[in-house]
Amino acid sequence: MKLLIAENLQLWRGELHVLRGLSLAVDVGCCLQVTGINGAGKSSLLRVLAGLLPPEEGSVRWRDIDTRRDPYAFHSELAWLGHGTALKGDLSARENLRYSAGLRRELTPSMIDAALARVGFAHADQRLARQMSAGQQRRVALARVLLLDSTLWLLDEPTSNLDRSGQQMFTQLLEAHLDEGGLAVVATHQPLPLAAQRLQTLELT
Amino acid sequence: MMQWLSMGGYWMYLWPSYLLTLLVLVLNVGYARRSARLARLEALRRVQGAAAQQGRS
Amino acid sequence: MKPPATGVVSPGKAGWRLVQRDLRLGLRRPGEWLQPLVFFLVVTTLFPLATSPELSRLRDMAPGALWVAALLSSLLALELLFREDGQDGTLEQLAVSGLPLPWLLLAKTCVHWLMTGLPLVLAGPLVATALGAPYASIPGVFAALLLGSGALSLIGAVGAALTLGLHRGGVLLALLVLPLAVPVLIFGARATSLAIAQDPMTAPMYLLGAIAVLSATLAPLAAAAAVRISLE
Amino acid sequence: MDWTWFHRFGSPPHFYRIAGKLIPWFAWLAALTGVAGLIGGLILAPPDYQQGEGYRIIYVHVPAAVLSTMAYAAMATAAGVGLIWRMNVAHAVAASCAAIGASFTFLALVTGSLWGRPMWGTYWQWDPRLTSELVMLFLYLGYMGLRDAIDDTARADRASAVLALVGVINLPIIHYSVDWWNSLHQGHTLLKFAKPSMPPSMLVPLLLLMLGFVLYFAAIVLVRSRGEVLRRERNARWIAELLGAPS
Repeated sequence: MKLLIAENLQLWRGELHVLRGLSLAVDVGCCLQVTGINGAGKSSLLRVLAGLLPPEEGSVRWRDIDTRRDPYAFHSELAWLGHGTALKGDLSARENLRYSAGLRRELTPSMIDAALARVGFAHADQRLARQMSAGQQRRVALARVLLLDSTLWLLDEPTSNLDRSGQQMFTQLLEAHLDEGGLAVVATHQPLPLAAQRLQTLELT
Repeated sequence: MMQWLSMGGYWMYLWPSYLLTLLVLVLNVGYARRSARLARLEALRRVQGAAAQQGRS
Repeated sequence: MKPPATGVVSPGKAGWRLVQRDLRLGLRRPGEWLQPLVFFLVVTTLFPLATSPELSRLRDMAPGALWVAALLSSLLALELLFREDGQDGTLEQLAVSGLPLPWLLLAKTCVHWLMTGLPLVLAGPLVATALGAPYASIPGVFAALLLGSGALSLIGAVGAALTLGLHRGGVLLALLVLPLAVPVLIFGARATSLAIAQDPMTAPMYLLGAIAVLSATLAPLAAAAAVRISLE
Repeated sequence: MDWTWFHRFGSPPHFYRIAGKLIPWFAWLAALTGVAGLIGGLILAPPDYQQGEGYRIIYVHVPAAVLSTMAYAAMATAAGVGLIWRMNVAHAVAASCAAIGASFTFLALVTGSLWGRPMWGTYWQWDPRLTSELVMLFLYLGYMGLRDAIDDTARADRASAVLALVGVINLPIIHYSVDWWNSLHQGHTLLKFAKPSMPPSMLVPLLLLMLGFVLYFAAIVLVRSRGEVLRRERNARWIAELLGAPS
């Protein structure tokens, strides 16, 4: 079942025609990997799908409803991770998760600890976010994606700043998400070692 | 005529107002036409650029 | 297919959590939100220095000095409202959270007012007495600043959202917000001068209250639209 | 109700064509009414029994002041239409209004103070109308400043549209508050610009000039909007046909 469908997306950034009539459809349990050179419009496409950037033409449909007609229903099933990690430097990892994912779901401390453990972040770590390395911040941001327990993941360069073990960890998280029947659109250059039937690719030029 | 021009002694307030009004009216016309012309040139360049690009590919 | 997420939080509760988060962040960085207060005190100190130390003359100027200083100080504080959240991606997360964005921004603006507006409201009456206002005028000055500073924060939120991420944001923000703040300034200063003169101040207070209510209903909607546009 | 005219007007090629046809009509009508109004105001109308010949400044001041408010209202309406229906043509119109409105606000301010010099004995008086006009000039400058600060046209259109709408809600409040403020502090008698009991020989030229200014505004806005529409147009085919470029 195709839950996420985009049709005939047209987008200009300034004088640049970034998306030229792009269409895509993502199946349940599938991951769409978006690749392309820098400036090909990977981020723009993800922002259009998330509803952050209105396309000039075309539509994005979630469960066969235009996302612009009912953005709240769509967004309540969406976990978004953009370039910014949206972590507050003056809060610890757990506080950050409690006040970001916790805006949308009731979280218990054990749920937060479990998510931090899954992204390989020592849960005894009490450091503030600004004292963490960029890779550790990414891990905490991924923990937020897990905690939101959303059907659709839209991730823009989720593995930037992650070391090799971090990239393996991300693949495992993604597989588990797809196993549960989730969907994902991921913009990344890193090859995703997923089974062929659950990996679609889209190369932007 | 001179009597009309002097406007009962108010000429030094009246005529500058009318002059300035004329200036604003004329300048607005000038700027509007200029900006429309520039936009046309810009559009022309863009159209030709797109045509050239299509010709190459 | 994946079952829907459990334990969904209501918008009201989400707003409350956002308030808690911003309060906690503010308390960890007191320097940031104390600066507008210090600015307010410095500016109001400059007025006697620039004119005369005679209390009778200062008393006439006190409402104007108080409100112009409060307006400038709240303008200065607006930089803190959305800038960091815009840069680190927090606003993006709020915009796609499936929660009503105007409501979340109203929550953020309320915290912003608590941290930067409320100190002015508390310090304002003291400054007024230093400028020659009688002690009996303290409640009146306090009430006028209470309503006025709330309205200023709300109106300012729209300007801050519009200039989010712009290079020349600071000066532009002043140019956008100050003309819109004219009614608040007029009614606020009038209420204050009536309070200082010990006259009934109902008329300007009603008008100030009307502006505050109107801003509280419309400003979050405009700010949410502006934030979405700024995130594009 | 049939809304096709609305959607057709929203299509850039149609707008471009229709505007091109309307401009000469507006321009000539503006010139006609303007000249007629000037003759009536400067020659035929009798001097005022109180202000003598000096009152004749109202024939430029009042139309300029009316236009300054009207241009803001037009800008905000166009901006609202553009924001709600995502119509680029409306954004183009809104973008064209600002500079023209600002110039007429400035004109109203200067002619107002030139008129004030003989009447009040000073160029600047904190008269409620002049003060409101001044605040409005700041609103225009803020709008233009915001537009200028944003590089991307589409984003500039939408952001400035929000500002225009916020401004248009605020405008009556600002007017009211300034009037209120002035009535508290007014020691001297105020001279009213346009008396309600004007004789027709004075009033008709004023109305003619107001009409002329509005028609002039319409013509200029359309000239500018045609350019702005081209700037916003992505689909190059009709531009290519229009401009006769090889495509």
